Amino acid sequence: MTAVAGAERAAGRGEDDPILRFEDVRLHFAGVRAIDGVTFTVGRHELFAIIGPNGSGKTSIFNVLSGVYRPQTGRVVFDGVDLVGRRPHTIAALGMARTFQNVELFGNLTVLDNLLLGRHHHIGYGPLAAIGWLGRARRAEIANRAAVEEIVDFLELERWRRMPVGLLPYGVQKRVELGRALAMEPKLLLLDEPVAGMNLEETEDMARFVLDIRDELDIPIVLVEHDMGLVMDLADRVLVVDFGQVVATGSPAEIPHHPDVVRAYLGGSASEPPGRAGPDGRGDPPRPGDDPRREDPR
Amino acid sequence: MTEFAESLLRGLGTGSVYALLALGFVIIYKATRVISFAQPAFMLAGAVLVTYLAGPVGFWGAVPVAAVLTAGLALGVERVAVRPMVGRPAFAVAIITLGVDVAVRVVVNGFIGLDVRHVGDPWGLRTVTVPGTGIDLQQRHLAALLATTVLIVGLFAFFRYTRMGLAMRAAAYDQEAALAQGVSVGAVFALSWWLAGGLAAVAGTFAAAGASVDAALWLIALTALPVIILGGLDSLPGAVVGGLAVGTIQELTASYQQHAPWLGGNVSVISPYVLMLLVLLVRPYGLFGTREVERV
Amino acid sequence: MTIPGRRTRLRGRPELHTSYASELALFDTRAKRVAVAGLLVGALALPFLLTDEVLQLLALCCVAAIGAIGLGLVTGYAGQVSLGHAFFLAVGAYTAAAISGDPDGRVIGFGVTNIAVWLPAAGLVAGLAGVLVAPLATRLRGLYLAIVTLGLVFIGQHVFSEWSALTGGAGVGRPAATLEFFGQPIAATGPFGTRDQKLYWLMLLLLLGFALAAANLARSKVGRAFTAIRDRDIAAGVIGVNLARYKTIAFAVSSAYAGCAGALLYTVTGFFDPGSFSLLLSVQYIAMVLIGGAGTISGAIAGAFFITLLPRFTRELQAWVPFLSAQPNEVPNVFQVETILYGVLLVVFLIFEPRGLFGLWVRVRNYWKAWPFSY
Amino acid sequence: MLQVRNLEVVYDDVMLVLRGVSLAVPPGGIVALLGANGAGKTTLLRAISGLLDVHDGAVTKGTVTLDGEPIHRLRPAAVVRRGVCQVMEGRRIFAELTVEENLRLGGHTAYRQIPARLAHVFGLFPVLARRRRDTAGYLSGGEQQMLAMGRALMAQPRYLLLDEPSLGLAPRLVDQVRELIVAINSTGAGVLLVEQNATMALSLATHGYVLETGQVVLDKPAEQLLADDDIREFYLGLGAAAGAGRRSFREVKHYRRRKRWLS
Amino acid sequence: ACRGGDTETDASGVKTDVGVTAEPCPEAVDRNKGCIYLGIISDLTEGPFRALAVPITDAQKAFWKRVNTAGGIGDYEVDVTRWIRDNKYNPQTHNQVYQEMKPHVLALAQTLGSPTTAAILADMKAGSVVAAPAAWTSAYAFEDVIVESGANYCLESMNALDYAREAHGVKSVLAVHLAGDYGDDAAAGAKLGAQSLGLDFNAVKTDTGADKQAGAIQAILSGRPDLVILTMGPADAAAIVGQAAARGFTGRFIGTSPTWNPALLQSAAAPALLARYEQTAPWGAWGTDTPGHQALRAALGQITPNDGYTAGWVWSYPMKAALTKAVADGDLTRAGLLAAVKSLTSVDYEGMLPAGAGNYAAGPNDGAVRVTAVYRPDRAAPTGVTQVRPLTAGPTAQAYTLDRPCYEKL
Ligand SMILES: Nc1ncnc2c1ncn2[C@@H]1O[C@H](COP(=O)(O)OP(=O)(O)OP(=O)(O)O)[C@@H](O)[C@H]1O
Ligand SMILES: Nc1ncnc2c1ncn2[C@@H]1O[C@H](COP(=O)(O)OP(=O)(O)OP(=O)(O)O)[C@@H](O)[C@H]1O
Ligand SMILES: CC(C)C[C@H](N)C(=O)O
Ligand SMILES: [Mg+2]
Ligand SMILES: [Mg+2]
Repeated sequence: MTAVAGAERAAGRGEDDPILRFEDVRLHFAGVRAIDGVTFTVGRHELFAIIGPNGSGKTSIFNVLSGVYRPQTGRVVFDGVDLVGRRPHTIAALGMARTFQNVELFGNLTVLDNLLLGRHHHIGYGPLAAIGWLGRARRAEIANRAAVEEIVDFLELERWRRMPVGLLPYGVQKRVELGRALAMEPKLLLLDEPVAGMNLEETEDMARFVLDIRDELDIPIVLVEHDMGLVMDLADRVLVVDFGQVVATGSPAEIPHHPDVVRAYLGGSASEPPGRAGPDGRGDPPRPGDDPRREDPR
Repeated sequence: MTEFAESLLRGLGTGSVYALLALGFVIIYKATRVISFAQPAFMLAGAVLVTYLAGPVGFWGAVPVAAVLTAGLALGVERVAVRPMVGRPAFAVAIITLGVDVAVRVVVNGFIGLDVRHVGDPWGLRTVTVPGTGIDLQQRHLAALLATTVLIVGLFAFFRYTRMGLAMRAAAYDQEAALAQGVSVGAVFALSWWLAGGLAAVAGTFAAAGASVDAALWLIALTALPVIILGGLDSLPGAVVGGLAVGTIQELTASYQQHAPWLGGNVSVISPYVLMLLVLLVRPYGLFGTREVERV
Repeated sequence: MTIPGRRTRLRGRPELHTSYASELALFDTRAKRVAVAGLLVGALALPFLLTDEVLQLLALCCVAAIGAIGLGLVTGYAGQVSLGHAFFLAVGAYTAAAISGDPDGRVIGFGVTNIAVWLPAAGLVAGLAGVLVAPLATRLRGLYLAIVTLGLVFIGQHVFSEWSALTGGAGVGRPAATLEFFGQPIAATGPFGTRDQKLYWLMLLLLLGFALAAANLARSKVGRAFTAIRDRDIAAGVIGVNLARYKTIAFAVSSAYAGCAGALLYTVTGFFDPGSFSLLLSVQYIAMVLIGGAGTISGAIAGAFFITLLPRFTRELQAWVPFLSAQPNEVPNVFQVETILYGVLLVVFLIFEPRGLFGLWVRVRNYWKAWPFSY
Repeated sequence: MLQVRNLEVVYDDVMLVLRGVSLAVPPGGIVALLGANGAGKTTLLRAISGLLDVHDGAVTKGTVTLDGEPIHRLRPAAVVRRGVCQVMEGRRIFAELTVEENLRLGGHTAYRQIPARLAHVFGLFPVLARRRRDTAGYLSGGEQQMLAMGRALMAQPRYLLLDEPSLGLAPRLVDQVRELIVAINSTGAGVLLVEQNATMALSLATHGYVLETGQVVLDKPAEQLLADDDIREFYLGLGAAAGAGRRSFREVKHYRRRKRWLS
Repeated sequence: ACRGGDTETDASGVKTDVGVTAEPCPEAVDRNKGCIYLGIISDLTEGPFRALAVPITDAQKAFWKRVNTAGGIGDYEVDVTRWIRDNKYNPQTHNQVYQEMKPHVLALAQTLGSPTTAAILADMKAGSVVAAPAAWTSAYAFEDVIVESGANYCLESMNALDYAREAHGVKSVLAVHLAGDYGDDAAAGAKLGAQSLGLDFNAVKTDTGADKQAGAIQAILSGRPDLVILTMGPADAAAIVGQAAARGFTGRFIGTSPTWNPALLQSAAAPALLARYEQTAPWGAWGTDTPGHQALRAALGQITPNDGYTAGWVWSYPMKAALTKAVADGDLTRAGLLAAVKSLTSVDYEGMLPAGAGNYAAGPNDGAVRVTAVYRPDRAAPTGVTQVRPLTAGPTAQAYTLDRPCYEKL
């Protein structure tokens, strides 16, 4: 972790030269306003979280960012380039990588091949070279194979290298997907619910990897997650959306107290003052900062 | 003008046969996501059965009996060759139906024997004149149109007023989830094949009415392929509209192709495919097909 | 790692690689190399053991395999189901036949009989045709694409039977391309073997070349992109795969393979008519890919051999099954059974081994790997 | 009473996944089933609702009985008709059908009640009412989860099997799901709740089971489970000592050692 | 290894190579005789001419059985049952099965279809394999290895035109035909005939399949010719005649062989067929009274009559003559058989074709048979047709010089 990056993160707010500028974007489907004028920026060293109720447009924001959806209005400036109207693969080439809410791996391929696919546009040879498998193609494959191995190492995937990802446990699949995104050597990483459906153990592993990515690789991250414990522990800044609109932006310390956030997202019971409620703390009102999964039973 | 009107009516007549055929394809597709290439064989089988039955029980008795028997044959095929493939890639199943088609047709050809056979329909090639217009219309086309209308109304009512329509679509999309809702997926599959078999038999009969049954009759069923794509693979109304459109375009091209001799003889044979291509360029899921949900 | 003179150390550790290069090699284990070499030697020696007629059939198998590999690339790897393969085979066949045809004959011919000219040309023209079709693939999905490509076959058949200046017309046909290499007839009976022996060798070598190229393609960046498109196309786009480009490449390569196969296919029999390029032909190629095991090169080859040899095999049945009549006027007769069997084998095969011949092979291999602890 | 006795399940004739699991859901009770990924929870639910076939799985030993009647050999439709409904893992809604069609399909076995149940479900989930004509596949993840729950309710189950219903839901909705389970339960339906969110599950349940590699390793009333040290550490993320709070994810510096009850 | 073809000489001094054995035939009448194997490649299951091909094959088996019973050919009997293969009317399949049987047969007793036979012609010529075709393309007159019988499609159409002008006074003619050496040949004959008779001529190509005749029907209706010459399968012909009549066409039809099938009289088109259809044929139908026809009927016994039988029977005579000659010449090798064919100046058709037919030595033009009979549908007749005019060579056909295959002139 560099000192500078740390300092900036500590400041927590946006910067003059953000990596991403999302400006007044609107995305409507027949009758549904998935994104309805959302604006935010993400700093170059930031871990930026987006939270919001189900259907509030978080995944849609990611889909706009990665070019899957094309917004009706608004600008999306990524590292100085306007993304609107670009197709997914060109955006990927600009250095935008993401994971998906429902694992979108290539199930029949091995972990290695999935990761290599992440390096698709770092491998520069054409079909003719591929047919011959000589010179450039061979060298490129070998070099990228080595690059992928670093990711395998980083995410502790050694055991599963050669297994078709479809056969792997869910938690590992999520990790492979993260690896695939990392293999793209992104300038910005988008994570859509990276710990949904994971058990505690896997969640903790994932949290560790996310922190490592930021600290060791210094890649800015946009994180969408419903696990409030994770979001509040990791994020530098949190954006709350509801019905496609921004409800609030702020630090993890402020957000849980924002009345609109409580109303729209955290739920009525979460409005009371925070407190680390344990199972034995029956009757102790839960704190909004807590993972609601772990809050008090009634 | 008369010529145009007559072509149009002929087109609707043959088109309604295509529609019947296409309905069979669509029903199976709706329930199983498979294009059954065995439909041509069932159509041929149905027509051949009618040729045998028309003698003893008369044409009107033969058609329903042949439809039920063919439906039974389809049911059997479904049990033996398709059911074990539940949950396998649709295209593998499609190839299986191709194998079935080949095998069934050989057996049916055996029953056709060496001579062409006749369904013994009461219409032959007689025509009626639309009063006051001088437009001639073949009785068999009228009959096909009527029969198709009746069957289609029946089918739509069936799907509208029973749970089966929905169950079929659900089973096609996700068999396990459908099972979990209490849908008997096996019954849904069986029903779809049963219906498709019966429809094929009726279609075969009308395809052969006024003409004859020989081993090549099955080729007519292939025209149902552009029809279903044109209408949208999973749409019953699409099958009907597509069938009529294809029948009409075929007859119209046949009537007017002489003005474009450079297209070669018999362009009407490929006109359905050309029409299909043109429609798909504008609507990738046909006229009424359900868009595949793509979401990440 | 390797100690000189003690190379045998690695024998028992087939998964152990000392460099990425060796790991990425096509035949990465010694067992594979030995097996492939053995197979190759065996295949090359076959002409000394078999009759000309069988060799001719095997030559056809080799060519069919080239076509099947091509379809395997677009359908098995890239997941774009194409029923239009017959059309591309036709484009290749006619390109080659026209280039090498007799300029004074009944049909178009340019008299360039060198295979080094007409074979690449056939591939190129068919490949271009594939490129023209590819935009459809980016718009259409699944069976829609399948049926539309089927339309291509019908339209193609119409054009080919009408364009009799090129094709000779339906029911007439034209001679196929001439097998000649820089003035040397390749397949003619001579001191070094009969026409069929040479034909077989030629086709075998060509198959090897095409198979190797396809295998390379499949394990490369391009092959991975194909599989990605097949499995999840949106995700593939998001990680940087240009869908349109790779679908186009898939169709181009596949069609080029088909074109070359088409060009060669009819040189074996010497003659072909436009009626050949029917739905049935497309279906046979799809069947090859599926029966062999979609998504593998060796599967496509096995499938091609299987489907091509099947009719020959079912014709032999007559000697084995006594109650079958060999006379066409009796029922059931071998001719009916020949056709039924074709259908039934397709069905049975796909029901019991949906992964195809390749799956069968995997089973056998696993059985022996586990031996003697197999279940 | 829904009872599982000594159940053994094998996939593909070779993979033994459940090895003698016994468990009971009393009428009107809520029973939580916890366990790591791959422990066999989903498999157990499949065995109960008759869906093993689809996955080449089979019950090789033991029984599942509903009020004494064995049901593990029944077809899924028969199981549903007897009032046992499953909400499958991963929602499994029919993406190409509309919201309402999905719900109607849930009422497949009780189609006479469809209008009434539909109104009931729309009452519980107003979002679904608003989007009843929309294609279900375009709903957001959470909306889809609601739809899946609503669909199961359409059959008016006596026993509801829920496979990770809180997956991917926003905190407020997790609350809602919890309330919903309570509501369903209060109408007399027994609930078997499979959850990764152990806190939520145990807060509702009267009884809990912990499944590890195909065997029940803990089987206690919910309060006792909440007090169990291992449960606290591995399922709730709390310090082992009673009263200790939740650890911050930032503090988890070393990847956890994997502890198993049986190994 | 076994790529045979070594010449041997048998006890009586006859040279043999491929397809002739000293062992008796599998179904030998006299087990002391050797066996000549002839191949049959026919359209037995799926192809468009199956209804004709099966009777043709049957008749050929009966024909050769009769030959064997009568003492065979020299010291040999002839087997046509061991090597029967289905070509599905597909040239590639045809070629494949031909390759399969080539090492085992001396010659082909039948190679059915024009496009299919074209696919093996070069190979046959290279290997001196003689064949009796089951088709009547005019090109066969130019091929030594092919022993064809009867008037070709081209001459048959000319005769049809001569007849129609005489009998019905037609002034315009439209040829509706399948593509290829078969359909084109007939259409070319019609065209050449029309030219020399000064009739209006048009041609339209069509495809196999009753549902694919819409274009042809439209052409008939808009052209309104006096005569339509049909060259296609029976079901297609019925569709055209029936529907054109139903839509008000009043001209006449003549189908060239093998367009007829007796079952058409049960079809919806029957009234139209009875009223305005006639059929030409290169030889007398099943019920004709010649020694050959009598032998045919006796040999086949109780079967549903069909002129496929007649054709298969007639087509076998030249092969018998050639084999007999080759044995007489002491050379039953492939080359010997071809030499025998080339020197054959007449074939005894037992009256089924006029005397002088089967002169393969005379060259294409002089050797050509030019007679055609005309029939009309008749429910009472055994094969559904009664003769209107016996075998006659019309003036046009007689005057025509066969200098190259007719279809090249279309
Ligand atoms: N392709 C589409 N067509 C129609 N509506 C869509 C489409 N994609 C998304 N929507 C709608 O847009 C809204 C926002 O969806 P989105 O997936 O972005 O929500 P989300 O915030 O990610 O929710 P969750 O937390 O449940 O994943 C939803 O109402 C959804 O139904
Ligand atoms: N169809 C199948 N064929 C073979 N093995 C299977 C199949 N389905 C599941 N398994 C295996 O059975 C074991 C139990 O799986 P199951 O899905 O029941 O676990 P689970 O406890 O529900 O896990 P999760 O929390 O991930 O949902 C796993 O090891 C899994 O790999
Ligand atoms: C006798 C017929 C089957 C021959 C066919 N008309 C042909 O020339 O191909
Ligand atoms: Mg989302
Ligand atoms: Mg589970």
